Amino acid sequence: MMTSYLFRTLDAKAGVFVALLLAVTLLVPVLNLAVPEGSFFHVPTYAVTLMGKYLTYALLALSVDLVWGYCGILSLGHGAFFALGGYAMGMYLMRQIGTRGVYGDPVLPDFMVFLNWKELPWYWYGFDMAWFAFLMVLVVPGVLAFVFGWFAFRSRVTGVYLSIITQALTYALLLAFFRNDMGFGGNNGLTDFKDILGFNVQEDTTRAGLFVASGLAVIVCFLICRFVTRSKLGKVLVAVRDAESRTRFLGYRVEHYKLFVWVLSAMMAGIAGALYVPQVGIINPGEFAPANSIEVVIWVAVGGRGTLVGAVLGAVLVNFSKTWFTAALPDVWLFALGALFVVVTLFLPKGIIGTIGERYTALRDRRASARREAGVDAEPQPQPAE
Amino acid sequence: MIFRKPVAMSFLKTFLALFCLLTVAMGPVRADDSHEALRPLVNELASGKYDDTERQIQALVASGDPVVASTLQALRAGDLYVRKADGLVFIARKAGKGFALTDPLTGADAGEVAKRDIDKIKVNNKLRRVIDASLGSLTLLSSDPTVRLAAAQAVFKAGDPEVLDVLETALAKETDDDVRVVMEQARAAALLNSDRGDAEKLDAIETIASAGNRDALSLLIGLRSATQGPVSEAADTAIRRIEKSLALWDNAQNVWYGLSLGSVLLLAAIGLAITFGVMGVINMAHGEMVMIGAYVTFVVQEIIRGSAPWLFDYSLFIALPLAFLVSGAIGVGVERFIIRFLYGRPLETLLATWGLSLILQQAVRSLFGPTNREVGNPAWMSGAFDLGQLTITYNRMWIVVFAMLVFAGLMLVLKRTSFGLFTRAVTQNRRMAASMGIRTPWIDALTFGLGSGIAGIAGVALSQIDNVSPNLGQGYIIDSFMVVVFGGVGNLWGTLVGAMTLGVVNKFLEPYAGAVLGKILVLVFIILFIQKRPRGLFALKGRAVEA
Amino acid sequence: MSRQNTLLYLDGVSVSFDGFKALNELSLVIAHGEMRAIIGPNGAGKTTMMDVITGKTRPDKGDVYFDGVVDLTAEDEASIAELGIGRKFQKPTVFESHTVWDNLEMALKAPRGPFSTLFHIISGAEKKRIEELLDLIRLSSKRDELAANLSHGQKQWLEIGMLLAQDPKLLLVDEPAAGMTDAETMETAELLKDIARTHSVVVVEHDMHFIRALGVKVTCLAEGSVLAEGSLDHVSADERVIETYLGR
Amino acid sequence: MKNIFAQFALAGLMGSTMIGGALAAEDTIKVGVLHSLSGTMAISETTLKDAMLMLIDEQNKKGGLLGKKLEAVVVDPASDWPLFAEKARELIEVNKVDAVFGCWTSVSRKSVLPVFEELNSILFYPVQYEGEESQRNVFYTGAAPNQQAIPAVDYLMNEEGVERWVLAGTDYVYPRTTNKILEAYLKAKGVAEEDIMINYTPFGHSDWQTIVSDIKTFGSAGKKTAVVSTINGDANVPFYKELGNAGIKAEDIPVVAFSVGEEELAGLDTAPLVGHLAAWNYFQSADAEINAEFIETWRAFIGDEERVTNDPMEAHFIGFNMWVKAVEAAGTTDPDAVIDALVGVTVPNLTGGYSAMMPNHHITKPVLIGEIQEDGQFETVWETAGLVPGDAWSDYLEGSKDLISDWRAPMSCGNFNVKTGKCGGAE
Repeated sequence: MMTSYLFRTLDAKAGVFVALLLAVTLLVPVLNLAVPEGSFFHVPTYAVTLMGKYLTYALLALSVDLVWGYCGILSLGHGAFFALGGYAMGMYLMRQIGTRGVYGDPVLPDFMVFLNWKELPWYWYGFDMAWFAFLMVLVVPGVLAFVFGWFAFRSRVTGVYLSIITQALTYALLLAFFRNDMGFGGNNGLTDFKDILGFNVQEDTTRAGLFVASGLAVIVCFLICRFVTRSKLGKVLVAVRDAESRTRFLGYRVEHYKLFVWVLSAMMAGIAGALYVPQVGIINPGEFAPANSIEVVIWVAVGGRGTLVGAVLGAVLVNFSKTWFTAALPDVWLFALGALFVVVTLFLPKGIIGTIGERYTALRDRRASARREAGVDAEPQPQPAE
Repeated sequence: MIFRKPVAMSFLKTFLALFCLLTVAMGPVRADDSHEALRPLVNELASGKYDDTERQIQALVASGDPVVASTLQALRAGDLYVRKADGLVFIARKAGKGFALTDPLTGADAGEVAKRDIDKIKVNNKLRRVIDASLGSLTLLSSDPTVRLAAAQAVFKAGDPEVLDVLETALAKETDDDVRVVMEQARAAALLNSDRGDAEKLDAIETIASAGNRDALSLLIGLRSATQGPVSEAADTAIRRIEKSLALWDNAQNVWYGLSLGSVLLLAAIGLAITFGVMGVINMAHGEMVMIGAYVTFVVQEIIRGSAPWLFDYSLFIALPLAFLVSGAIGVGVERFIIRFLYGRPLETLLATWGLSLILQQAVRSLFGPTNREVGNPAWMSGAFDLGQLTITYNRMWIVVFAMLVFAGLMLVLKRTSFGLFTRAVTQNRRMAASMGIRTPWIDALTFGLGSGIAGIAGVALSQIDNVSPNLGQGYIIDSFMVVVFGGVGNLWGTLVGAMTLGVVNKFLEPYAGAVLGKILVLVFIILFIQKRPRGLFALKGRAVEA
Repeated sequence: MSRQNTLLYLDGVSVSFDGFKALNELSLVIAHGEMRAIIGPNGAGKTTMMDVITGKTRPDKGDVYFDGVVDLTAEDEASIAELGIGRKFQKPTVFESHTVWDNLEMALKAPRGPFSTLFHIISGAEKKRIEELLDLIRLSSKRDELAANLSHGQKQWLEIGMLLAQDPKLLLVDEPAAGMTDAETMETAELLKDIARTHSVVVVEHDMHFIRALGVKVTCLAEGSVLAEGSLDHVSADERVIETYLGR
Repeated sequence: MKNIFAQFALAGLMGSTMIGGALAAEDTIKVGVLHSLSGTMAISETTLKDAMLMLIDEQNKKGGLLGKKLEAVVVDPASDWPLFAEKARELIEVNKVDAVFGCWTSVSRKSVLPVFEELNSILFYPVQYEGEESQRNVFYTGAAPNQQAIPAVDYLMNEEGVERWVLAGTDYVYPRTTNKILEAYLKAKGVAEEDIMINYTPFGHSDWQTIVSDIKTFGSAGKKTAVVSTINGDANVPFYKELGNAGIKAEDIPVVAFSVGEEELAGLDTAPLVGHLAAWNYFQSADAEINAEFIETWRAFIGDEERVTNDPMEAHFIGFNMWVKAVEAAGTTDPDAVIDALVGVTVPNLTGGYSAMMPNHHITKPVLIGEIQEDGQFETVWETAGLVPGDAWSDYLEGSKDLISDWRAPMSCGNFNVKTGKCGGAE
């Protein structure tokens, strides 16, 4: 039983990918900590945090690919779940500051002190405990996703309508978190973190640790996604994506399937956010910005929708080029990035991985069709609609 | 805005004298050395702080010489300068490089000087008010009714009892009814601050209350706190009456605000209703098309400023077609080079157009710089008029009108012209349309161009109320999608109703919930509404839906 | 007749889209184990009737009962399918991006909940059943092909296979012979007859040869209600049927 | 295939870091410029980037610093706050810059603070801000609330006899704090609760109809009313347009703004706004030789005869010169030495006076109140008698009234509590 699960999850290709990820996850910290500064192989801390950030983005992309690539739910609001996970972590980190804030208040974060807040709002309770905060990282996005999904899927909101209300959702949250009355630090968000689980967030070792954590998180979630998508459930999801009503006539409760994968994906996004915050050192409402969510979709599209690996790749690639461009050609980098998106769409319609895969299957088909008996002509089929 | 500062009082008293002097000897102001007595007073204006200046003005006025009026006007307009060399004060007006000096008293030309040789005599808002009030009571008898009106309004604001006699004389003479009304108000205002009997004051309260506007309210509130006894009570009842009526007017105001916000949303969204609603392109570059329209307006105005300033009031009419063409052309280009490869893959259009929007933004940023550009309102678009108790600003009004015209025009094009017919044919059944000999590629290009063009002219309108900067489009893209989806994709009427609904809902929430919370509530409302009607306000029914 | 011992019972069902009456007081009864052919001109409401039975469309008025007791108008597509009503669409709709095998595996009668499918591992029995079906629909050789690459006829058959995989009490088959060669058509007719031995079937078809080949009771619909019912000969002799449908 | 990509990413990343290292080896002194060139803040920050480039240019013309040429390293944090931290780290770790000039929004500053602390570098922050901060590695050359807000209110109170106040701002920390301070200050001056109206709007708010009419209503209570605006740059244009059209004249309800400078005014037709006020520490119209020079160089550099200057530019001008002076004094660019050397440095400002860096890392400035003119310039109508020293911790906020900051040894503490006599906040 277990073995068959394992076999289902890990085929050769996935195996290679996981191995590679694992290698990077373990190698980079070593090169950062063990190898001396001067050496060619030394990886500066700067690069470690940077790649750590990429990995969290990769995880976010993975979660989007799961719902979009396999279930056809185009979420333009996944940034919301990411940010919520981030805030949960941020609140924990804030509470860890304790009396080291500029006002030295043992309970209240600085922004509450100088806005004359008298005591901690109820929803901040418990976040001084790691286990509770980490639980919230999953629960908060999960619950929001469940409530939102429950209504949306039951009333059969689909296509662009769904996409737009996910956007409305994140936009509403954006505005809400901007309000200082909300007690999340308004536009400044949560920042100036000191330590996490007792380790100083500015220590190289801590950064390395966070990097490893992110790497492992990506690997685990990747495997989970594989397990889900390769299962019979996965097949049903694809069926839903391609012909929703037909799936209903087969007796599958489409809304339940959507809800399941939607919540799962939201939780992954939450984890991504939680790992993101301590590495970049700030969480603020900007993360809710609809533009961010749209960008995530673009990472997935660039890498190759519905290929998991593609999502990871796309996220890393796009963000790497972003980093590169913003430093290399600060004045015109937007041209480069924009052009990248346009070019990818026009010339790699299935994304990088998707296109490669297509070439491969095309090759295989040509071999096969040689053997295939004559008289059967495969008529071209339209693209599955979103 | 009533000030009972002793200073103001006493020097207004002197205006009375001045006024009498005017009525006695209305002859031409004799430009001779009889004014020289004032010279030191005038020159004194150059020294001291604002309080001193106020005292100096008062002193000047006390002289009772009408010639000071022109000096004061100059002072208010900031045209009064002191010559550094000898500390003499002149009225200076820009002349070429330097300034042309004229003697404030004799009006004689005093030659030209360079900017650095003279210092401006500064005035602030308070001094301006002081001068206005005094000039007001001075010009109550002007032969020009508009001047009299302005004067009456100034006096109303000042509400100074000292000018009562002047007012009453003026009233007696007054022929123009509009002016008379205001003067009555002014008289009442002045009377309330005078030591006249309560009976008169009660009538005065009635007169003022009859105006029923904010100024009246403000004046009465001031009175209520200042006096006691029957007057205070009368004022109190009047206040409550006014407040009641104003409360009603506020609702009307909200509706108007809602409609005007709605039409802004409509303008922003209507282009998208075509590119996205009709053609199914998730057009993230829509906002940039709007922005480009706004920049076209900017360029047009720049050229006009430079070459033909007299055209300025028509700048928008010139900008409209140009904006349509420019944005439209870009739209056609985009369709030809990008979108057309992506039909049937709406998601990819999202990706490509997003990239495109980044490029367009950066392009504009490199071309025009990242800062806001100035787009002026033509005269007919500035200012406001009162409709009952609601103030309607011209630019908002014209934008509402404009939005309606655009909508109507678009409807006409789509429903009445063969192009519209083709468009609908193509978007409904591409293959069939093609087989009927419609050149679908061109229809696609033109339709997209139309949508973009509409976005462009929306930009012209938005340039009148919002920033013209590379970020302009970003501010509207989300709202636009909300409107289109809320209204029901592919249905222009839906877009219209959707925009207006959201606008009005927003504006009714804002006073209670505040701007931020209001917007949030609107978004939540949209989310819930879509649950109720998964295909928007005006959804298509029947088998077509599933197809 | 009372609906107690019927399999499918429609009484006075009406549906209208934007004023157009797709079904008009339609009444139809299918007995257990019966096979029924439905004919009628385009727009007669054949497909709409299927939509109503399978819960895709809610009737404006009228009763729709399954097994004499279950009120179908209160159920949604999924639960109706669970009850044991399978449907094959006019335009073959198989899951293009799945293989023939996966299409059948998904259709196979089994728990339909997300978690049961998540941890589901295909059993020997299920494999066997799928093999049988593959033989039955003559697609054994194409088990690993993507459904997208099948020919039109093959898709029709795959869909029928999926229908059988569900092992429903009642099969609704919409124009199974459409776009088939005469040979295929006859084979399909045979296939359906086999199926009819163990299931109740409702077939909608235009092809008279096909109907004749089935040789079962025929109902002719027109403008949303029953025009005539009985043996093919009896129906095709009916004046109005000839008038509105067969033509002279 | 995918592995190749991953490796490429990795290699590229290292590559970039390597290049950084290589550059650092060259014999120049590197100055980081950390201003958004894209995104929502580009509108304000791009100008500052150019200003910095100009200043560095000028310095090099004078022969550079310590015999070395200065080299500007420009990056684009793209108005993305986490990106600010990342880019700051890149500048310091990879490009090895000796000082960074940058940030505009509070959040961007907050985001980079830990980085400068950890890597012990120097940041010059040129924008007026909410105060409540004093960090060893940061030098605040913009105005603290007591260098802008409070004098402005004083002016309105004393010179214009304002009795009723609308505090309108964008909902973020700077307006929130400033308004808190002003509220406390006004009440201390005996202004009644009901005579203060506080209103917050979202970023980039563009529909001001309701709020403007609310202001009108509030203003019609028989008392002289004024609006104190902490509305964030971008939202000002539609606000003033609405104000102008609604016919609210400066004589009736003056608006004094803290975030509206020459740059913002360049974006709109100022005719209806004449007489409305702004409080800054510098106006382009400032009548001083050095200012004339500055404007001339600026316009020559940017190649636009119409281009305006504004207060944050002056802040950078002051900050940069202070840094240069300090480096020369210290004879090295070593952060610790420079940080110590900076305190007490005095350089000319553009209003004809001198500004000094104080122990709390804020500077002394004159405060000017200006009236908007038709030509989009300000005319100074009032200014403080002397220089006002920037106050890191407001005396009007409970949390901070007991705090002081002094980075000189032996105290060297940013939040010393005079009550408890301990460094490190209230408790």
